[in-house]
Amino acid sequence: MSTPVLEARDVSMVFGGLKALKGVTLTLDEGKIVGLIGPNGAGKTTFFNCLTGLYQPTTGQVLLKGKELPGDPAHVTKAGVARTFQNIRLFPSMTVLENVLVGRHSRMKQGPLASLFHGPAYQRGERAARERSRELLAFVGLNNLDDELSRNLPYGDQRRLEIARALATDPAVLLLDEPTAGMNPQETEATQQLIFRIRETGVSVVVIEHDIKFIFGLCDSVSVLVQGELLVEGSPETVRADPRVVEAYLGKPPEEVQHDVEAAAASAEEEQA
Amino acid sequence: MSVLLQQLANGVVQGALIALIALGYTMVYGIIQLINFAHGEVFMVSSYGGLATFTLLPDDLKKSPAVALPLMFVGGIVIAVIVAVIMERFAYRPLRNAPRLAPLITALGVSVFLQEAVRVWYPNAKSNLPYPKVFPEGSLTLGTINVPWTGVLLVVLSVGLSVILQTYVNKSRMGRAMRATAQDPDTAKLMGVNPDRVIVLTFVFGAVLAGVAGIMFGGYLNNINIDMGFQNGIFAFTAAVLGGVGSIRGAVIGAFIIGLIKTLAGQYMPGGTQYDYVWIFVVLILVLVFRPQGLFGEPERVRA
Amino acid sequence: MRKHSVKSAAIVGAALLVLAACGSNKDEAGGNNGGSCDTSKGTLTVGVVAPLSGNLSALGIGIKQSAELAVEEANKKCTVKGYKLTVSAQDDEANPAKGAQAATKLSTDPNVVGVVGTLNSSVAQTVQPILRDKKIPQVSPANTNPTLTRGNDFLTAPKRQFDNYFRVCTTDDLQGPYAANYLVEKAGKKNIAIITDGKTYGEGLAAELSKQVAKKGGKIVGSEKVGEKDTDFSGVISKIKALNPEAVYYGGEYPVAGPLSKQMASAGLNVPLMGGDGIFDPKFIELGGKEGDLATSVGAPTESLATAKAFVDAYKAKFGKEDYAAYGAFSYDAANAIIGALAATLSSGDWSDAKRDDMLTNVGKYSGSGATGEVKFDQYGDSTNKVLTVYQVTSGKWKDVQTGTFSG
Amino acid sequence: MSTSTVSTPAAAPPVEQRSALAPLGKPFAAVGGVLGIVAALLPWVTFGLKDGNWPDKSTLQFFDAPFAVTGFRWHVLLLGVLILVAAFAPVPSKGRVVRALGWGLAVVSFINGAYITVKGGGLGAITALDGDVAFGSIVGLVGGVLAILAGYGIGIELPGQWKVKLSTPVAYLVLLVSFAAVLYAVAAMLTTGGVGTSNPYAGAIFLSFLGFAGGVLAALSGVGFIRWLSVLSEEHRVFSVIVLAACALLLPFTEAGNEYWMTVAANIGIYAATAIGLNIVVGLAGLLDLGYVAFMGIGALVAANFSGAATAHFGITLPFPVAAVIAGVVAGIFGAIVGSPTLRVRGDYLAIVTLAFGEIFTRSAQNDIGGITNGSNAIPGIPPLSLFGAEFNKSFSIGAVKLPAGVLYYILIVLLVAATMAVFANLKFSRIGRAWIAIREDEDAARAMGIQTGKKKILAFLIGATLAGLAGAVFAHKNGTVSYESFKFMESVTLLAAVILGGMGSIPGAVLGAALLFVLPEKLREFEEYRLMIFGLALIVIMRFRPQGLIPDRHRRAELADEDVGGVPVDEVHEVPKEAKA
Repeated sequence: MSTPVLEARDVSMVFGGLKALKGVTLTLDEGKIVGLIGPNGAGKTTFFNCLTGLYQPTTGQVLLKGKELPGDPAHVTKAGVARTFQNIRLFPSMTVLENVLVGRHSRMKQGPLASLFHGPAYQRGERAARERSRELLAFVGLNNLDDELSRNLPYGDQRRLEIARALATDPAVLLLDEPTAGMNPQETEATQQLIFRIRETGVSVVVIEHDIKFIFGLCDSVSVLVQGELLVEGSPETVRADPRVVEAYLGKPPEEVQHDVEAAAASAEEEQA
Repeated sequence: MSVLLQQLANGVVQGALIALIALGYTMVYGIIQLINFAHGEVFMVSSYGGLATFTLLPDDLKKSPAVALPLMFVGGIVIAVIVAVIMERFAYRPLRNAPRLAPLITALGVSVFLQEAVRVWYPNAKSNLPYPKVFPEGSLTLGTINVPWTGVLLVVLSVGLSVILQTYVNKSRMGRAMRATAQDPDTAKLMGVNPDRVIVLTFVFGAVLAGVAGIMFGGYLNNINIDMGFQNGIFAFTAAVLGGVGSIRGAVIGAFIIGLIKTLAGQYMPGGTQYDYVWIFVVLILVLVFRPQGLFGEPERVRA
Repeated sequence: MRKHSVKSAAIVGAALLVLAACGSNKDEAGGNNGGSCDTSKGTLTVGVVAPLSGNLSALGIGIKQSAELAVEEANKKCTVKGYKLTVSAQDDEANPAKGAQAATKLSTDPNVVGVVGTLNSSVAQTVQPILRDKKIPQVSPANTNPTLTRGNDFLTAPKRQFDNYFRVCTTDDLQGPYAANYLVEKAGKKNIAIITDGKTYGEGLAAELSKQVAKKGGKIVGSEKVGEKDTDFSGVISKIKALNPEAVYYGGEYPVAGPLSKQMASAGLNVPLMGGDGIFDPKFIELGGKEGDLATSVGAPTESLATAKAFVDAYKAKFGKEDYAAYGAFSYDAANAIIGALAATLSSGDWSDAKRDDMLTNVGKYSGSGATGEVKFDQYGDSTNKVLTVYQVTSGKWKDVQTGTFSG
Repeated sequence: MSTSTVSTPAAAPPVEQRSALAPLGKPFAAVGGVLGIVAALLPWVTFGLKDGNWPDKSTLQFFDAPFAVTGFRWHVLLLGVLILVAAFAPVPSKGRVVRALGWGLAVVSFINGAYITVKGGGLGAITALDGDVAFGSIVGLVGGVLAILAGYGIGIELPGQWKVKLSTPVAYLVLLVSFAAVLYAVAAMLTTGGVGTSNPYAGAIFLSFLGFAGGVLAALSGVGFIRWLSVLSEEHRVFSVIVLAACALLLPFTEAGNEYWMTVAANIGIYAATAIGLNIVVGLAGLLDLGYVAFMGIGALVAANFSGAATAHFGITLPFPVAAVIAGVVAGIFGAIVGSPTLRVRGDYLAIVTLAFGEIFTRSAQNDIGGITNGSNAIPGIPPLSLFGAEFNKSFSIGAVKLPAGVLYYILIVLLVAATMAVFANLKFSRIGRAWIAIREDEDAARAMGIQTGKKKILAFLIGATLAGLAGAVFAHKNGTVSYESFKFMESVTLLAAVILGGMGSIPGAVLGAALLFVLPEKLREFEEYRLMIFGLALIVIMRFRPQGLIPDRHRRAELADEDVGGVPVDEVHEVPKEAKA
């Protein structure tokens, strides 16, 4: 068996007296899509923050292709893990193209002096970055909006732009935090197709989502997080059938659970500090 | 030893004055994240307000401190509150949704304007003005330590008022509304809190405390000038940051720390009084580097 | 309609500002107001560069108004035949760069015959070369830094710095040592503590004083500094008190000195505070200067000088208040030196740029009796008036206790 | 600008003021315009003033030659005519234009009227006195107010949008003419009221001119011309920059080319260059710096110590370029040191660290730390720069044209400002600049994009401080003395105000901001002790009506189209600050 592209071993996170994560382990194999579900406050976003270096796990380690990740978001990104945010965090007064160019930051070489003098090498690098950024924008379906301010985009486009920006870092692993939150069924469907296409380019994906139907239709494997603990891990079918999962979701069958979750989604912000 | 004790006493009195002003900074910052640079001028204006009140009193009342002094407090505080409310209403409120630095520049503009307005329009305010002698004379002497009674009163008022303020903010309904608005104005609004009222009230509280400080400043130091707001305002702001902006306890303790550093560094550190300010700011920088949220501030959690 | 109300408030506010700004400048209708003098040849201007806004404006406005008084009197007396004189006062905000702009503005006006100013020695440093290039005489009422006239080695190797620069006030190297002599020899205070405000004036004075104190066998027990905008001096006082000084010398001006003296007394440090001409002002006593405090000032006591009394009376009559501040009398003398030199210059022909050399020479040769005593300049541009008086606060008033010249 | 085509649902609709005034719009405009014209031809003062006639013979004596209209009366006449034209010709955004012109008319009338009242000693001066009548100012004011109301009656729409595309030569011509007009306007603004001390009414004339210029500019902006021009100049950026630089270098040849304005302009330039450096820190990276002038002070001190001045600490005299580079490097190192707490300290807390640093600097310089500042005596006598034997502070001739003293400094400083602008622009549109803006917008997201935020923030401080150090080196030689008093907190505040007033992150904004903050006080010297108060009030009013700055950055300008800040339409700023300055 080959080394998994991303591996979290026994990750725990304690805030003051609160144990947000208790020894969570997750494995992502190359070219797979893994889903992470769980009720509100289960620690999903905290787990993402630990994976991306925004938080330092209290114990445990995170490995990318067998190598431990550095404890700093910038270096994690450079190593090849990119993410989106639960509540979209674009750079609102930058243009669409500039947002993606910022994503290219860690793959560009120009230092302060080159930036100062705009020499030929600089120009080449800048042109290449722009080309790549436009490709990615086209890839996620945002054509001809280069000079629009990102804050002016409709909601769904902002989500897609955030994905393009993350892809611009040339990641091996892409972490998506609720990519379909607030989307209508058509948009959700389009997002699902987009994630499949991303996988086709060789990027492995971890998705947090409340929409259980979406997760089960998308993922190769699903992990369920409840109160900071990994409850179940396995194929969508196994997870769906697991009685503990149903129980964790208030003892209701999945369809009703999903309904509840959506109702709660409006106020589902307490997970972020 | 006696020098040390005397310097400690001096530092506490200086800190008490700064604390009264620092509370205004910290509360306003806590609620609308504005460094209200003009708050020091509110303190200055109140001092002149108190003096004006005294000047306008009939001669026989001037001679009885028991009447004149309370009236001066009332006059000074009323002027301070009026200035603060006008400032909030016409200078800051229209900028609530403006880019972050715009209200800061407004605050600096208000500060310059108030200072100059008093200088130009208050009679003879171009140089220091003596303060009326309606305060208790003499000093408290404990062994070798000597503190003027006005200094003692300043410390008592400062500590007493900050305890009252702390209790009010923690216990009362309006205090809860204040804390709610400070944490999340939008949610507080949904819960029926009127943020405008809360913010005005915050400015009013700050102005009342600055008003008390303004009158006591005149009484303790016997003279006032238009620069007093600026210098003490900078110290007060520093105190608020040192203690952790938004924290009432922090502002008061920060103020006392600053008062003590100033007197003790002037006494004992190399360079003496030449560099006493420098030490204040060095301590401030060190505190912020090792405890970025200030001594009593809430640590900032990364949002994601 | 909210914004309309805001706008109208802005307009009304602005209107009030404008009216207030000029309210005191009421002129009745009428044509040329040159009085009975012949002013057919036009108007010449005496420039003033001083801080007119900000926290030093009390001193600056005193300088400006005293110069205006001198000019008005000259116009009345037809001192300069054929010309009307006016004052153009420029604000330097006590800032060297702003001072340079103010000086440039004056220097580009061909009718400016001389400049009274500046208050701050640091501002003088930028103003001097600008006026020199245009050969405009500058007479300072307040710069006490000896380097301005005699260069960096003013004691050992004096060298004139600017041939257009004069001053009517005394310099630190006279006033400081004179005070030292008084303290050590006359008053018998051997242990002296120094407090300064860190600015050019106070620092220079204190430095010269301490040299002389050592020479005379006294001792500087401590040297402390208060911030320019400090108000509570308890820390400094406690520190000094522990050193048991017999007197405190303060290098600085009365707005700090008065409260400082008062706070010394209430902290139980009952020794006299002494200062230079910067604290010789009735306001010092009003702000807390206590009985027994001392100050030096230039010239003989005012009471013995008819010209000084005349200045005070005339000032009060013109401006209604006695706010000429510490340097008003000096400014009055400085303006008169320029006016006198101008009159001498124009006795041989009309004003033109060619007259500027004569003007400089004539200021150098000027001699008159002013509000501060004799006004005359030595080869460096310093005042020859080396008479100094020590004053003491006695029954709530400054009273002269010793008059003389510094002689080492 | 395409922003109006896409907007979020939350965007506020344009403010419509279809009130009871609607049917009165055109009649009011007509009456207002006519009153403006009449006002120009009426006498304004009932008698001659003591200081000489009010500018341009506004007294009854004027009726010897009533049609020789000059000065502010010419402005009033022009505004009246323009109001009539705007009201009845097909003009885009008619209401806006009429309103702007109305404000201009009202302000000019008000300022002149108020001054005459005050200088003349009462309302009799502008009404009737001793059988003479002079209602010019009141008629003008009424006309102006009517035109403003007419503007609201016609309706305030978004400014006009011009779609005209020009061929390159024509565009060049338009830009050339426009920038030449800007040069003319700047020179006119500097010289209105005369130079020197001769004109007792200079302040009033200047304010009146500002009112006129503001009204016309606001009208042009309402028509859409300004926006069209700015798009045009962005398309031809290189050409615009060259023409602008040429215009700046031509200023000495205009009326404003005298020693005084060269000195002022040089000082503005020094502060503008410093402000651009500060703009990197504040405008791009979003880090508030309240002690920035200290870096300029450090640069000035370094240059002074190597200048050969008598009190210089080091016995070495270095040629200016070398000293300037050292000054920049030293200031940059200090910048990096001051910036280093950013690794741990965030937001406003950093502001106080910088404030603390500024205070430490002034206090240390005052106490002659290390013997390098000469304490309170300052370092005087720094020799002026010279190049090929031409001393920079002397006048200078090219052939037969004699240029005023200080012109070489002016040219040096124009080049310095141009260089800092280039540095700023190149950085802004680069990988580094994008990283800074990303940090400003959302620091956590920036880190998640692989940006090492700490390093980048320190870099911002370093570069900003280096630019300030360079400017400080020029400052030292230009002023001839370096005193701690030139680098106090108030200076930092003024610089910050220049950046924010001009528009954060915007290059022309920083220059305009610095120019305003230094030209206004110079022009308002008449007000002497009221200057600082007016300065404070101006800051409040400008922030109230234009919180994003006068020339916002492209991005921020777009933000504005969506946000109705404080419920006030964006364009009103053009007129409003003017009254406040009165």
